[in-house]
Amino acid sequence: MQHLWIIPALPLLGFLIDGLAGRRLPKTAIHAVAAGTVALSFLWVLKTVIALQPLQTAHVERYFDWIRVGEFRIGFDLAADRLTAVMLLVVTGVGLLIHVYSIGYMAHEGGYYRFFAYLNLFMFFMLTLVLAANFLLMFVGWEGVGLCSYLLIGFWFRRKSATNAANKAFIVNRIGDFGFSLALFLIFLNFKSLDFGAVFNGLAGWRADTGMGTLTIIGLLLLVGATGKSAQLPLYVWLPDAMEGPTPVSALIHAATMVTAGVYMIARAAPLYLKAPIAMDWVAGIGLATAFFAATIGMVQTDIKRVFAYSTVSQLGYMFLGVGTGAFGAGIFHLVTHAFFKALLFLGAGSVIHALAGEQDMRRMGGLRTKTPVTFWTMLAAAAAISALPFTSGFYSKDEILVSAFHRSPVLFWIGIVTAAMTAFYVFRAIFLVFFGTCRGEAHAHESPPVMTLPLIVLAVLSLGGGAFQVSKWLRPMFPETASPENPMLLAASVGAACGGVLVAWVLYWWRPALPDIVAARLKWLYVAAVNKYKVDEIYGAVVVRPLVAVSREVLWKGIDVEVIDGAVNGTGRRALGLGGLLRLAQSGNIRSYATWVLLGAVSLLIALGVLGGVR
Amino acid sequence: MPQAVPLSWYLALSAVLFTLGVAGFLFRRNIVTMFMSIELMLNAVNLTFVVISYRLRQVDGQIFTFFVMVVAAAEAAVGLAIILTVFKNRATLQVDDLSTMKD
Amino acid sequence: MDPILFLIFAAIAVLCGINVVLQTHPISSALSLVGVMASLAVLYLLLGAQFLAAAQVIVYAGAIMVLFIFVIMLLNTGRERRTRGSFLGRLLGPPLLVILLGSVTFVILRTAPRDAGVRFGTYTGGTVESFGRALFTTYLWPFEIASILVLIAIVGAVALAYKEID
Amino acid sequence: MNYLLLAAIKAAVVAGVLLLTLLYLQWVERKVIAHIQVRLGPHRVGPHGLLQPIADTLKLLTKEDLLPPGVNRFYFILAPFLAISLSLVSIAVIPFGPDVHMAGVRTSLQLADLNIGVVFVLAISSLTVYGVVLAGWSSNSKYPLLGALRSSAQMISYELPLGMAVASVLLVSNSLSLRKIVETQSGFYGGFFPAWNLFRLPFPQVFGFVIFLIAVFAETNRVPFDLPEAESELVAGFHTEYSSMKFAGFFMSEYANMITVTCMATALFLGGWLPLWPVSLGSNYAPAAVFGAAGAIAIYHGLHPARKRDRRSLQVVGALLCAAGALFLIPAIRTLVEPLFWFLAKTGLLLLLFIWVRGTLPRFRYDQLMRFGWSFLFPVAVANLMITALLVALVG
Repeated sequence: MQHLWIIPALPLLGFLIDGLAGRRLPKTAIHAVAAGTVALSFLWVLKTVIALQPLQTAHVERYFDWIRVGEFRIGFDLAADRLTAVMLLVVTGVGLLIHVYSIGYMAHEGGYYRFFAYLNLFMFFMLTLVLAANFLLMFVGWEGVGLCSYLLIGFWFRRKSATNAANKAFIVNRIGDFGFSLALFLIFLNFKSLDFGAVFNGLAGWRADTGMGTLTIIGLLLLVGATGKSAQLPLYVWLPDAMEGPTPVSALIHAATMVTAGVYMIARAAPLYLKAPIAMDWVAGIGLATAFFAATIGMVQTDIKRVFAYSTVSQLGYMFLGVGTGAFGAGIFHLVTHAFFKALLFLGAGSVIHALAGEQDMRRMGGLRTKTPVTFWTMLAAAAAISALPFTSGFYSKDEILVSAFHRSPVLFWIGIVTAAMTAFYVFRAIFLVFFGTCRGEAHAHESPPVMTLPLIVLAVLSLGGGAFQVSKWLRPMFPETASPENPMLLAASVGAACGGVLVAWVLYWWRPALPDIVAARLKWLYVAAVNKYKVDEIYGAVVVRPLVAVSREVLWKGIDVEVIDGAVNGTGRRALGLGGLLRLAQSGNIRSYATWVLLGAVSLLIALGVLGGVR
Repeated sequence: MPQAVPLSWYLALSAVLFTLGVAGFLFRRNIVTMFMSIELMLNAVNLTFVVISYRLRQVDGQIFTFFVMVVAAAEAAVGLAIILTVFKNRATLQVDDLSTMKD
Repeated sequence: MDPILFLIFAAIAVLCGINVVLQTHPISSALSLVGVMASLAVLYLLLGAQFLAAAQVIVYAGAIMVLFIFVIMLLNTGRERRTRGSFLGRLLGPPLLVILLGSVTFVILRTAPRDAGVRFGTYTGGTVESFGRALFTTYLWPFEIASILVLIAIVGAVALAYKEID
Repeated sequence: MNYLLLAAIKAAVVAGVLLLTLLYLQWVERKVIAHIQVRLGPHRVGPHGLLQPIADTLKLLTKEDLLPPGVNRFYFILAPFLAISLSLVSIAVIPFGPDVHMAGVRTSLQLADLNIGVVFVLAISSLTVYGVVLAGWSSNSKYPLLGALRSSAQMISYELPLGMAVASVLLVSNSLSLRKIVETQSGFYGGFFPAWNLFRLPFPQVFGFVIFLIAVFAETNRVPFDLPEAESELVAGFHTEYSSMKFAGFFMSEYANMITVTCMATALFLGGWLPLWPVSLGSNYAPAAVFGAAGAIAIYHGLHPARKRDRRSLQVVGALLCAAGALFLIPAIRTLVEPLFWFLAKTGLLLLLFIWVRGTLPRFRYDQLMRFGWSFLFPVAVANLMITALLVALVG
């Protein structure tokens, strides 16, 4: 017994304290509680992981029956295996850093206790999601993180745009969750259980289905859920808007942890996917498409946070590509490294925004290299990592993914390479725009307090040296061997792509600042399309939202609700009145009459049972 | 005259008392008296419990009676409090005047 | 000896019971009810339920009925008026009562065991020892729950009647 | 038959003694109070007013028995009888002494040894409320009604601490029969210290005893808890409207209650008829010694009289006392008398305590009474019960 339950319980405790008593607590107490609980659970994770070495097989702890209906049994069970361990370390570790960062970032915001309470609640749900030993409990965490994301995107609920973004995120996620729940029903239908262990053991009896078999359908439905949560095509639209939330939230939830839940879930369901190759192809395809698509948009965005948002989408696409091509280990590895450098990028962006008093438009930044050196160097490290420059963490993880993609089919690989180049381009574009040249804004910048820069430094070290973790190697026992021999040609290609991207960025935004406009003018239609994000939101609005609204108003509301339902209700009411008028005669309100009725009933029962021979 | 009392005598006694209780509930017009009639019925039932526990040589019946007493005590406390409230609002204890739920 | 005692106290009980119903003044009814309870206590003694007899006197006569008398004295509503409330009650009441008594006695006479009746002293299961043992082992949970019930009743009564007594 | 005869004899004796005590307890009270207040007290009727009680009784008997208009006759008359009879009943279960052999008959100095004696007494005492309530209500007058409400509320409130104190005793000597309770208190710690419940290990019931005393003060409506007949506010409380014999009924019932509760206290806490020190140290000569001493004192005073006419009377009394003391030296009688002596001595001392308190303490205010009862006495009683139970459970 390792008392895994303590890991999520601690943040929950923090949430309860901050959420219930936060209004009366001083700020120091609030963030002490919030960060303290997360730190404790991080330590507990370390202790557990060390204690459970080498963790070859899953360590399950069953606490109590949560639901029990006939054969349908869902226990409140937590499990820890290597995959879980990795996720736990990332979630609690990065989470802790971001909590610390928030102390500085949110120092002057209202609703301080609310913010930290939400963060802790998110940690609780995320850890539940990761630790869950069955699909349903995982689903609970899944929904919970969705809720917290909703709450935190709409943290500044006085801003209309923020609340809209929150609603959008929630509703879009609903679509994905719908697919997920359908998948759960199918799983239970076929395996008579939702326990990971039971289901995957049950899989042994199945043979990989080549056509649209049950497994494929389950896999696709799970994929739908994943696309919702992890912002893949076609459900990625909510993530860029989610940047309305405070920057630490974007870093924690919408870069490092929650959005990677989809990847985790697919990796978790790896045995199932391995038996459903078609579903896996879909995963890979969607991943790659998203990666490319989002990268193109990211290249032309001007809002720094949106750039990173789209890059998040595209990096998630990479992870999907990885798990989709069977390189689950690589996918998770990229998840980890991405958690490092993307969190760092966001926190850095937050620091920049903080420095420029809320300015988010890169065109009005610049020349911060000297003013905010720490932020600059750390973000530079992150940029290097994300654009997979050699020997940074991103290099290793992305390379593994690309290699496995190549072994799947070279096409995937080349598209991936191009995307990588684009990634390098837009990241360094951001770097050049923000830190080099002269300041195009009026705000006078200043470096952030150490409580904010410290996490940056830690994350910078991680994103540079994170490649040493060898996550995928450690995860080998969990997933079947993915045959991907290192191939110098591929290596050279990806390195070349990365350097090329950086070079282009340097040329366009540092060496010849005039060029971008010329290029934009040349490729006008493409540029405009990209700037307008290919009008995806508008298309969705036209195709899905407006018809839906129209139908609901005209048919459902005016037609069915008013006419049918209200009519039925009122009609029932009238009938009831008529009937009641009759029955009211019996309701004289006179106790003794009632007593007489009771007596009548009693006597008749007595006669029926006693005298007419019920007894003896 | 028999040396021992037949059980049926005791049971008949309780039946009579019970009927008296019912009668009181039906024909009295004072809430308090009706309440007391209920207590009378309870007592009648208690008697049967005790008799049967004697017959079966088991103490359980008496324990049931004990619980009936406890419940009766609670009931009396609450019921009388309610009666006080009613009297405060209506200034009467005549059930026939209390046939409406609100004035 | 037993039948005589039984008859005496049964007679007292029945007479007091009738008095409860017939008296128009609540106080009289209450005291007659006390009489019923006292005689029942004696009958309990005859049935070997010593503790229960004492409890009957303490709880019913000593506590509940005192409460009733308090309330009656407090509200001091004299004799009840002869209001003609329930036509139904007056119409169906008497026959129903007769049927009730008749059928119950019928059932009793048909089903009551004919064997050895009640003799004082032949059964001493109702001593405090055995009673307490049963109460605190087999019936522990009901007992605790009953105590909670009483607590709730007290609180409720206070909450209801607190402002009323003025 | 023999049994019945014996019972009849015992009942007669007890009743006689009790009534006589009732009469003279009142005399003693008046005397003691008088001396506390540096008065002489009743002194005219008979020597030292010894005939005063009889005179009072005659007066009450011969006074007109008037029935105020507007009272509820039946209950008005019923109330005093209820009070007196209920207060006299519970003496039946009090054990005055162990089994004794007298003229070849073996009997116990007790009217009825119920094995639920204690509960019986509690039950009866819970009924005594009715006398008061009925009296107050049927008088159809405001003072009695208020007095009745007060006193009944007070009785009910103080029954809880009373019951709890008794319960803790029952825990120590697990039986409900007063006889058994007394018998369990026999024996001496270290050969000389009495093992009464008052001192009984594991948890000496000192608190229990005090709580019991306070509670019974309230139960019997004695000073400082005599609010029902708080002259200053309620004239005479629930028996304001009563006169002559009915009044006497209430009066007697009050004193009878006093005697009963003191007997209870003796039996429960002070080891009933058991001697204060063991026979080995000559406790069985105590009666003789006491009477002898009393006689000696009387004779001494007779020889140096304060007033002329005391010379003869006091000497006679002293001689009688000495004779009684000598009589008690005869083993046959001694065995019979000794336990009685101890029992009566303890009870008498408690009665004196009652009177003494009445002479000393002022009267509580009503709210003080209630607050004291509920927010002090009750919690203490509960705590006492808990501790006792705990210790008994730990030791036993």
